[in-house]
Amino acid sequence: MIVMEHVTKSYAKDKPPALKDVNVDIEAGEFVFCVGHSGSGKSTLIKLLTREILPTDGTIVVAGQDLSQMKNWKVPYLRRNIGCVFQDFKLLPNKTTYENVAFALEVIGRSRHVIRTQVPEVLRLVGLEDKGPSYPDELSGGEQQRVSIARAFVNRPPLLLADEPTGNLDPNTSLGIMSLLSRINKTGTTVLMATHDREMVDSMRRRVIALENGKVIRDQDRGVYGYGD
Amino acid sequence: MIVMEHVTKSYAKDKPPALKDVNVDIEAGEFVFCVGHSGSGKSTLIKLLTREILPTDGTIVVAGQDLSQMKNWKVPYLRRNIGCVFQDFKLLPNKTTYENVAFALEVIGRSRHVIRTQVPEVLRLVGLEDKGPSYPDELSGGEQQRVSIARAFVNRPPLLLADEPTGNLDPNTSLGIMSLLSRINKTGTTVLMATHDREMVDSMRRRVIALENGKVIRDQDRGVYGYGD
Amino acid sequence: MAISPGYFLKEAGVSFRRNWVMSLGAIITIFFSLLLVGTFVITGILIQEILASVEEKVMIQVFLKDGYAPEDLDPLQTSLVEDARINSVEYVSKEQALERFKEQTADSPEIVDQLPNNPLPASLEVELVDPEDVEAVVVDIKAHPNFVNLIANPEDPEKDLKYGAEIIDKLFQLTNVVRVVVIVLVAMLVFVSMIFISNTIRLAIYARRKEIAIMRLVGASNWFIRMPFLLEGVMQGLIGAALAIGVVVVMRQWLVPWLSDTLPFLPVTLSAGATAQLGLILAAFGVAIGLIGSIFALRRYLRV
Amino acid sequence: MAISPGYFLKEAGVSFRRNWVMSLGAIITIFFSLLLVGTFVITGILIQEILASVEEKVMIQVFLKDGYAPEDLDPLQTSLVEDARINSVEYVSKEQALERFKEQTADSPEIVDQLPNNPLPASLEVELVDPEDVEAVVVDIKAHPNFVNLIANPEDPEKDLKYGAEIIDKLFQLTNVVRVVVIVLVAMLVFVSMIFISNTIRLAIYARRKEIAIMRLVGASNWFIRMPFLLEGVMQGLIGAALAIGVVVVMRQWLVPWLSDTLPFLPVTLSAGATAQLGLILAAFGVAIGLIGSIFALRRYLRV
Ligand SMILES: Nc1ncnc2c1ncn2[C@@H]1O[C@H](COP(=O)(O)OP(=O)(O)OP(=O)(O)O)[C@@H](O)[C@H]1O
Ligand SMILES: Nc1ncnc2c1ncn2[C@@H]1O[C@H](COP(=O)(O)OP(=O)(O)OP(=O)(O)O)[C@@H](O)[C@H]1O
Ligand SMILES: [Mg+2]
Ligand SMILES: [Mg+2]
Repeated sequence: MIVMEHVTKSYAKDKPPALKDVNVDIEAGEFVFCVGHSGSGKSTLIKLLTREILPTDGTIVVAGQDLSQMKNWKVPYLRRNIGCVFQDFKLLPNKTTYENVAFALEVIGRSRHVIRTQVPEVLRLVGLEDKGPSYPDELSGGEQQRVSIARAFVNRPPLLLADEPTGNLDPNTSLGIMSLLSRINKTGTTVLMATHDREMVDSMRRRVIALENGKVIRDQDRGVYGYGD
Repeated sequence: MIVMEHVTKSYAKDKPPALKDVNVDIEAGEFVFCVGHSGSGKSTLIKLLTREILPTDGTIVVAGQDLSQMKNWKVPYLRRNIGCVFQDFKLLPNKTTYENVAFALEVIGRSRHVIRTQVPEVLRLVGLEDKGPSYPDELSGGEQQRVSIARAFVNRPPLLLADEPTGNLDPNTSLGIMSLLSRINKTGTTVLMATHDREMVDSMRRRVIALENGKVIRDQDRGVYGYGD
Repeated sequence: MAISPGYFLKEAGVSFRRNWVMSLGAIITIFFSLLLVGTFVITGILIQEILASVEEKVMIQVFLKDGYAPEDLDPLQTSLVEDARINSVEYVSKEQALERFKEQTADSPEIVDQLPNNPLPASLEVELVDPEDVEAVVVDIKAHPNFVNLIANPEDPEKDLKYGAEIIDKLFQLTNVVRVVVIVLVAMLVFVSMIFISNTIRLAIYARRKEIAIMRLVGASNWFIRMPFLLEGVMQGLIGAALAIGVVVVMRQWLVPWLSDTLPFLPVTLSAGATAQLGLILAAFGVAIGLIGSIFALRRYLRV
Repeated sequence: MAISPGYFLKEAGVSFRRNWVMSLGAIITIFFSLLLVGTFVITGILIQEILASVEEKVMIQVFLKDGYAPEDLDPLQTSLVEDARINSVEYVSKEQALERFKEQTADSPEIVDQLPNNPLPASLEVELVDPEDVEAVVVDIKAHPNFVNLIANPEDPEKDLKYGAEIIDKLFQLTNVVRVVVIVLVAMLVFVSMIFISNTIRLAIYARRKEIAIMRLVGASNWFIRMPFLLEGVMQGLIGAALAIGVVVVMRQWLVPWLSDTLPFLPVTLSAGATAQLGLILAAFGVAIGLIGSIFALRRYLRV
């Protein structure tokens, strides 16, 4: 599903690169944690996969397509196959919760009928069934994060990227979201999740890719959070 | 320092209130955690203290001033005595890290000399000494959070409010921030911090105020995170 | 990809309502620009008409010698009447000429009374369709075989053939200057409108740049992102044009009558046809400005 | 609270550079608005001058009877010369009058040759400072004790006292209409400029509303937030005015000579003094528009 070969990303010439010679190979159907200190390059890795940014060096292949070679006009179609939970949510401020989630379906041309059935269902799954008519700035931080999650998988994409999707959630709600992600993963969706939640990583025992200063320092099946112990 | 009496806050008439009959009394120099599920009202409580919003009912006194009676033009002066770390950071997007932190000093009319010495110092404290010239969208999530923290206490306010200041930080950096907040508290600053970080709360053993559905369900000295156990 | 076309209309409408501050700004901008264009076009039309009415009065006078042979005059008069460039040919007898002279010198009528006999010649007054043809017609008249027989001074025909060449030249110069000035002003205003509108839509895009970035990240195609902006621009253009047309119609009802009352000696009229044409022009302008403004702003700020 | 005044200048400058897209938009807007205002003021001045030169030609003629007593004339002439409303008084003898008549009727000079004697009266030509005084001066002349002794028809003085009342009236009507039209157009343009600028600054505030909200949360006072916007508005106004003044100066160098070449029979001049005054007016306008636009936008969108 995802193949990264010798990927390096420098944001500026005079600064050390955010990612250095990263090699990662993720099969379809896997569930992978990406851990690392603040600023170690987790978000950069995820942005590379959605082609929000291009690598300085190396090749990235997602769902069989080489992202560096990809034509600009094809990018939207790539993104429709990737659900993405952003670290800063990226909700449209002048759309309600319902409209934000429905938007991901409108964009790919789903019929109104499909939208009317799927959106309420996914809102129920993340526990926001009664926040449909609220605008983002009327939601708590954790609620906004859940809207972002709902939008990411409302169209059942084959690949789900989640950048600290539980950062603003209390442990209980986090657990709910994690079990949801597990269930999604069991239906065949590949999941890559950047996180700081040590408890979560340690209890789930899934594959863990650890970054430090932009380098992969550990890639371990059934791993733990590590660091600082 | 903070006295809340029978405080109720409803955002809309047809919805249940975000805070219901809250009574809280925090002395100068205390260190208080505020915990609760996503959407339980933690951020609402903090916004009430900075007078970002007004209560529907009840009285709030901060540093001896009744917020409901306060004149609009006096609000800026109140806020200069409150450092606030916002859940969504609220950094000025067209100012660099350095300028964002310096801004809190410029606003209260500090001299350029003071700015030039205090800003680098506080950036060093949060571990961002080399990110001074970066704009917010060139920073990782955790780095942005730390800029927000640096801005909140660069002018050494007597009261520090922090809304999930470690939500986007890895455990190591979180620990650093927590020990920083402890140190600040030891110099006499009152600290009120909303958080989800169970480990942190449990290990610090400070006063804990627990919210659920807008009600205070527990107010305990040397408490633990609780819930879900 | 069966995207319902209704989506874009809905989207444009919703954004219109939610960002009404900016929409209103754009509409006001377009409205005023078109209003100014309309005012200038009307002023231009009025000036044209006034000038035309002055130009009409330009004519060629052929003075006939006393006792000319009427059989010499007839062929000339006939050939002039048949000339397509000529509007009318009028014969003025000696008596009529004296009558006119009396009227002109009404200040001192005693002069005419003191005249022993009528010294004024009879004449032909030739009115042209287009005053610009005057020189050509004059040449043709001189070339007519009967011309020399009709006039008093065959050796110096200029004396008996008057067409106020200088006045006509001055008048043409003035007309042309006025035309150039009006055209330059209208062009300037259209240019200003374009800049204003493209600027407004650019600012609208600027204010929504985060939204646009998010749309892209969620997989919206370029046209999906552009469509609502285009529709919004066109809608704003149409509304602005509608307002401008309304004001123009009101102006026609009230201002034009007032003007022709105040300036009874100048022909100030604006036909219903011209008004309708102007309305169509303004509507087309509004749509074009909205569309071009949007496209321009989109090209610069939505490069993908 | 010793806030260094430099902070605001720095802040305005920085925001100016960082938001240059919008700053440029505002500057272009102000520039064009002021340019149009300038063009209209210049056009207004030119029209004023042309009309003034036409008005100057308005005069009162007093026709004297043949064989009047010079000692009757002198006191009238003296009193007229001393009148502050009167510009000049010229005596035209019978011979001069005939000379003029010959020139006027150059078309048919034979008429004058046929006259047995000079039928034209001598006259006084009175030129006024302000043509609007004409009626009052006429009344005064009629009231002069020597007046009846000087004229041919004491029983009907109107016959011997000519001042083209109708032409003057028409001219006044035209002048007034032109004045009203110019004033209305300039007022409209100033209004449009204000709307445009306030709109631009409103959009700038709108685009920065999050920033402003954050400033408030950090404890910035209202004036602290407003100052940079005000300075920015004033800076934009000044730059726009500078550009407009530059174009006006260029126009004066090139357009005015071209116009007076093209229309030699009309007095087209624009003095250096008038240009300097216009420059000052435009600069003041620019600052005022920037300031008022900012304040208006701030009041509506920074209510605190
Ligand atoms: N647009 C950018 N321009 C310049 N530098 C950037 C940019 N985005 C990120 N960086 C830098 O690259 C490094 C890696 O950033 P990244 O966002 O990938 O970290 P992260 O692992 O997601 O951290 P966190 O856990 O705090 O979110 C950081 O040092 C950051 O400052
Ligand atoms: N501006 C608003 N308008 C309407 N409802 C609001 C608004 N802000 C918050 N709410 C609602 O009030 C409740 C409490 O919100 P609050 O932000 O205080 O929660 P929180 O405890 O901070 O949650 P989290 O941990 O997710 O940040 C939520 O249900 C939220 O939807
Ligand atoms: Mg990150
Ligand atoms: Mg919160």
